[in-house]
Amino acid sequence: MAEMRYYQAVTQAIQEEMARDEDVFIFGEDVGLVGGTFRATEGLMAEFGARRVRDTPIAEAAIVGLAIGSALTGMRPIAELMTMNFGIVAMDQIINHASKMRYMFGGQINLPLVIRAPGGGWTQKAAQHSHAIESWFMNTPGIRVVIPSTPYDVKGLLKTAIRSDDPVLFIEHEILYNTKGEVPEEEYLLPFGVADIKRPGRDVTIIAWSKMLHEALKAADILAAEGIEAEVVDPRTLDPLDYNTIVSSVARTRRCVVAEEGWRNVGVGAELAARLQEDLFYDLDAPILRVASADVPTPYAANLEKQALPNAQKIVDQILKITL
Amino acid sequence: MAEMRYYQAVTQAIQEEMARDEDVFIFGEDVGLVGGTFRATEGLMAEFGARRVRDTPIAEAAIVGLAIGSALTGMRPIAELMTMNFGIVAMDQIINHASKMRYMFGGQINLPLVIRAPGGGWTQKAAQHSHAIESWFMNTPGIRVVIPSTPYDVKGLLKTAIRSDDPVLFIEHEILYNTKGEVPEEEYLLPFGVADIKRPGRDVTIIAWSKMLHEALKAADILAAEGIEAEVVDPRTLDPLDYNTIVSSVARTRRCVVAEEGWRNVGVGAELAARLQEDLFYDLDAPILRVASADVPTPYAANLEKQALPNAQKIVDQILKITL
Amino acid sequence: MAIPLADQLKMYKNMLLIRRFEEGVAEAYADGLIGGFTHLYIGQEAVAGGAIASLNHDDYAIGTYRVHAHALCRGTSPRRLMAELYGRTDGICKGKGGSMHFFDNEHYFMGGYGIVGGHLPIAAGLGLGIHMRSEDRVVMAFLGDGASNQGVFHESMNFAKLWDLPIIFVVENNFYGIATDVRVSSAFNEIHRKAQGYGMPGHVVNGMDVIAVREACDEVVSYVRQGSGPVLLEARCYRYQGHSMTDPARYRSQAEADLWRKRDPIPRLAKQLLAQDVEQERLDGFQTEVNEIVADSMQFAEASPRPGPEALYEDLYAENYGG
Amino acid sequence: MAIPLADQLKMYKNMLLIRRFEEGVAEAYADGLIGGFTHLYIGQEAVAGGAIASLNHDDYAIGTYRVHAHALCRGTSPRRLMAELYGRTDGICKGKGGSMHFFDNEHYFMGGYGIVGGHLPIAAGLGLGIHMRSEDRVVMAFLGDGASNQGVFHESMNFAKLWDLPIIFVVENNFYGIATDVRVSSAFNEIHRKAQGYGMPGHVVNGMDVIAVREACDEVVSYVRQGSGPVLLEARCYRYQGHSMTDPARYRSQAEADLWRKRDPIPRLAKQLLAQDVEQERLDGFQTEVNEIVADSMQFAEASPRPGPEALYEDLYAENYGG
Ligand SMILES: Cc1ncc(C[n+]2csc(CCOP(=O)(O)OP(=O)(O)O)c2C)c(N)n1
Ligand SMILES: Cc1ncc(C[n+]2csc(CCOP(=O)(O)OP(=O)(O)O)c2C)c(N)n1
Ligand SMILES: [Mg+2]
Ligand SMILES: [Mg+2]
Repeated sequence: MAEMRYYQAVTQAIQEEMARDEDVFIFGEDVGLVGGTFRATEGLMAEFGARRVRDTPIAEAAIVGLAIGSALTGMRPIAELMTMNFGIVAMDQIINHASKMRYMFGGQINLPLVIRAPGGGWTQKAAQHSHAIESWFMNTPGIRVVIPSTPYDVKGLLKTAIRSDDPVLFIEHEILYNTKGEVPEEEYLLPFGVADIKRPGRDVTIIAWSKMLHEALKAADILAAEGIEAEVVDPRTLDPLDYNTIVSSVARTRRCVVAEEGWRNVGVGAELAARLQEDLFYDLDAPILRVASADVPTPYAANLEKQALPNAQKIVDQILKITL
Repeated sequence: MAEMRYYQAVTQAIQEEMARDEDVFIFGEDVGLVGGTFRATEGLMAEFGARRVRDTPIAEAAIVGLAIGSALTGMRPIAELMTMNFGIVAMDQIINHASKMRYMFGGQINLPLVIRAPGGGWTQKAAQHSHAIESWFMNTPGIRVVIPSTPYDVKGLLKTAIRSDDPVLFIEHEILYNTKGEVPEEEYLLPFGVADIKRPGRDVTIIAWSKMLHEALKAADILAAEGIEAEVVDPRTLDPLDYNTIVSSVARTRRCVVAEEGWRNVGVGAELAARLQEDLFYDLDAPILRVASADVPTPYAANLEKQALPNAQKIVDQILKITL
Repeated sequence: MAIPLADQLKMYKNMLLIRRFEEGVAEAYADGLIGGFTHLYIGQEAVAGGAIASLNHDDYAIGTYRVHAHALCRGTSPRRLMAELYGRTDGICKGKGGSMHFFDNEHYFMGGYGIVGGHLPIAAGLGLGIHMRSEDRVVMAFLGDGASNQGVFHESMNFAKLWDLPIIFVVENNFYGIATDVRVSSAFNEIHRKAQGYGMPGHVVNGMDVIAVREACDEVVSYVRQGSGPVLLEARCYRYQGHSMTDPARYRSQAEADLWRKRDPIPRLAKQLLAQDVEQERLDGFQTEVNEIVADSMQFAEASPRPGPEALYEDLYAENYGG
Repeated sequence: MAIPLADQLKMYKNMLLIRRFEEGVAEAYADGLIGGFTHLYIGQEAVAGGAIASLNHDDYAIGTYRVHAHALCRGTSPRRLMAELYGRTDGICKGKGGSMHFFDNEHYFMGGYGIVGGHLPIAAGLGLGIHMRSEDRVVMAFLGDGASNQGVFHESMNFAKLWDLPIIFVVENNFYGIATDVRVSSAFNEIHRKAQGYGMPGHVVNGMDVIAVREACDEVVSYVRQGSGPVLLEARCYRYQGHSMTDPARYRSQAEADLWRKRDPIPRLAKQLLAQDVEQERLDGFQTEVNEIVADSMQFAEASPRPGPEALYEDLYAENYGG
């Protein structure tokens, strides 16, 4: 095992796949010369050249379209959106094109493309630069949604994404890029649709991903000190969703809190709560609760931002409501 | 009372407001010369001239941006998106601009703009022309989401929308434009945030809006024949949401089905189910069930489309599961 | 360089086929056998008919929601296209796409798309793919006059020229985007000159003259194939019918429509062929042939089964997972 | 037409204020008093300094995320801007916007926006509003070289020219979009010539010379105010710092940076002022004055209270409902 940072896991996954398969290439704003705003593509242009690592104009809709078109020719493009906020400019290409084409063309083609984008707010980037909108893409059939929380998951899932014959939206997190974790020296891939129980526990299930997974783990530590053993489940991929692992965990603990960074109203937590109450109607000891961002655009001021965003303590507070 | 069609209620509301307030004006693709693809703006250019009723190029992002900018100058623009499908091209203007500006600029301005767009699929328009994506806008704070089901509601709510000082996304429905209903001769406005119980009943609550409201009413008829009295609640506005009326209804009936045209996964129904199970955990006799579109892009073939979309019978089937 | 007679005859037959095919479509639509949005190409036959004839078999073509003609010219089976319109399993997209979403992998027809302008960055991506693979291919992307005002058109033009991708943007300027006159939608309605903002060559051609279109396309295709970068070609033409099956097109004057019908590309080429000593019977024979093809395709479509319920969840993903 | 000396002095002071204000910002950022994304304008002062001086009080200006200078030139209180950066209640946006989202209704500064190009259709809308109200106003919209590749730029240019809206698009061409050289991002990097695709006039000016910018803007503003339609003006300039506070700007050579620093607009104007018999002490006095303004604004900002928890849900809607 080697310890590495989340952003390095991104780079390594891409590097290995580019070395392995010359159809893999990458493009996006500032991915080349300077190795990406978050350093996630550092060294790739030096290794693979400006032909396979391309800096682009600022034109996100076209960036996604280029990925689709080149995937149609048999290439395996990785398109980077500098952040998910700018992905909103490219919604039509993602929703109306990438995710619908295979189906509406009767399965004639595969679209082996990956769209990478860091989501998430924090550190006062304010309203237009703080989005956790994975719920919209989960709502949309036809595109895989991968949202890893650790360097280990990043590397294994990104390699799978690159080899996948379907469009994948790979959502990284700005705040996690510098976090560290163990990553095996030898090659490995992680499957889509397999949730990871990041911490086992018997009293309550916390479902969380990306940055919130870490808040959930902190919450579990705090709760453990109070004698409450929380199980923390990281779905890792929202489409496909490993609902089996989730529902089995909640069937055991009989209590569940979903913690997400997006807005609460019609978030991913709503979907999980809706499914769980349906399937475990007679088995739950308490309603499914949700921890999420306040339903306002993210404010700039540090104290307001903190108030708006979810965190470990807010998870603890909710759990105490249903376990005491 | 006069009987009129849904599209005529749109026209009348706009006509009255344009006559009343000269700051109100309208623009969009083909809204002028030919009176709109769905006839909803018929006669307006003849009455108000090409200055206040403007045909535009096909450029939805700019159309929404024009609405924002002109609202900043004190005008009260109505921007028509020919259909909601094309609104996806304008997502950035809607989400990152219209809905965030008042907040991020510290309340210095109002944005009195209305974006009108028909949503919905049906009649074989296939994957790229069949969207019911109100859930994304409900997820996003800062924009009102109005989604009427009858000519009466259209007229009263659209007038309120035009007079509102906040951005309003006014979602009409392609299939409802030709439906008829009673509309008072005298002027009236309907408030936002007030759900309408379209049919009272004691056994189960159906929550439905837009086209699905009519399916829900049909379902209630079918169920009545079986001795089941369904209450049909039409929220009419999803933001603000009149959750009180919804939760009171379900508290009485102790059973609820949400019927929506959008995809099931992370739809509006998920949010309602999540809230209701939380608030009525000890009062429900059955889980909240959802009827929605199959999680696939809408297929063209008539029989597949029918299979994919929700309808009255599918609502009945779900209700029978929880009432028998 | 003169176009060989054999090619002219082929284009003639293609134009007849397009027209007869769409007349058949209009009938079937009126009979309720075809649904959804269906946009006819009648009147514009010389554009697809001439332009696609300049392509090699493995060049890519891509278009809008008005693409019956383009798929036919690429060589897609009329049977499978008609079955698509009828929403049947033998449809080219198994009945899932319909009129707006023809797609034929085998003939490198990369699809019809319903979002105005949405296919243009995909076209650029096809060009990028060719470029990455150092292939000797080009992309021909069709769009309307109205589409040239969408932002993605601009982004795609910029990418194409910036990376000198092998793309021919063919603007089918039929002077209307639904009911909106091009002068009401484009600040600059000399559409070919929109190329100037990118330092890209832009040309204009008479889109009612299939030979002119073919000659212009032979030239730009060979220019693009040489690696000289993309080109914008504006073809001025006219659709005789409304925008889609439900549009009576009242926004256009009879005089205007009559004027354009006088320029009909089919009799125009017929006259030229006769002048080249092709016999009238030969031309009539083509008409009979295409009538039969279309009748056959309609029978085929009607006989083809509707997709079964299991089809609903098929074709969404290449890779499926449990759960 | 020569720029009156009083105006020249005003512009000189404005440029000093911008620079000193941003030096203060950089310090406060280093001290952790300012957070988020903060983009400095140092080096480009002549553009906002010259261009905004051509506007009337009630003309609109609108910009990107790099708008400290533009708000200052419009006349917004440095105290309220600094308080905004500190995230305090006295901030111009009550601390909700931060560096990227300055907005000042009173001075018709219609905001800073964080989505590249996203403000351009809003600028067109401001022009449309003026047009609808038949007002004697213009809109000045600032954008970067990088933004000129976004689709909405194209859509906005088309609308502006199509309806002849009173808009001046000022492209601040600092040759980079973050780390990307304009030659790597724009097929056509003579940005002012992008106006050609719309039949719109396009001009270029030396953005390191505030007098040149002012003269060019006086001219285009009066052209636009007359109702002659929109204009694109490219101002070539250079940002001395990295793209944002966290960018060391290693992608630019020292030689290049040195070259541009030699063209610094502030000493350039100082020299011209001295040649017009303005005394050095007067110029030094300005420096002292702006130093004091900035010191005062930082004290003010630090003393201003943080927003209370009730602020979180305020300002979202003009009209609130129960439920
Ligand atoms: C983004 C988007 N906006 C609007 C529409 C509705 N629409 C369909 S075709 C069309 C007109 C397009 O005109 P043009 O590009 O000239 O093509 P033509 O139909 O004339 O072939 C419009 C507005 C759409 N399909 N997509
Ligand atoms: C739509 C969008 N894409 C990407 C970004 C990230 N980004 C912020 S500034 C910038 C560069 C913009 O360059 P330019 O327009 O030249 O303005 P400058 O920063 O040089 O003033 C980029 C890519 C963004 N904010 N919005
Ligand atoms: Mg057209
Ligand atoms: Mg720049």
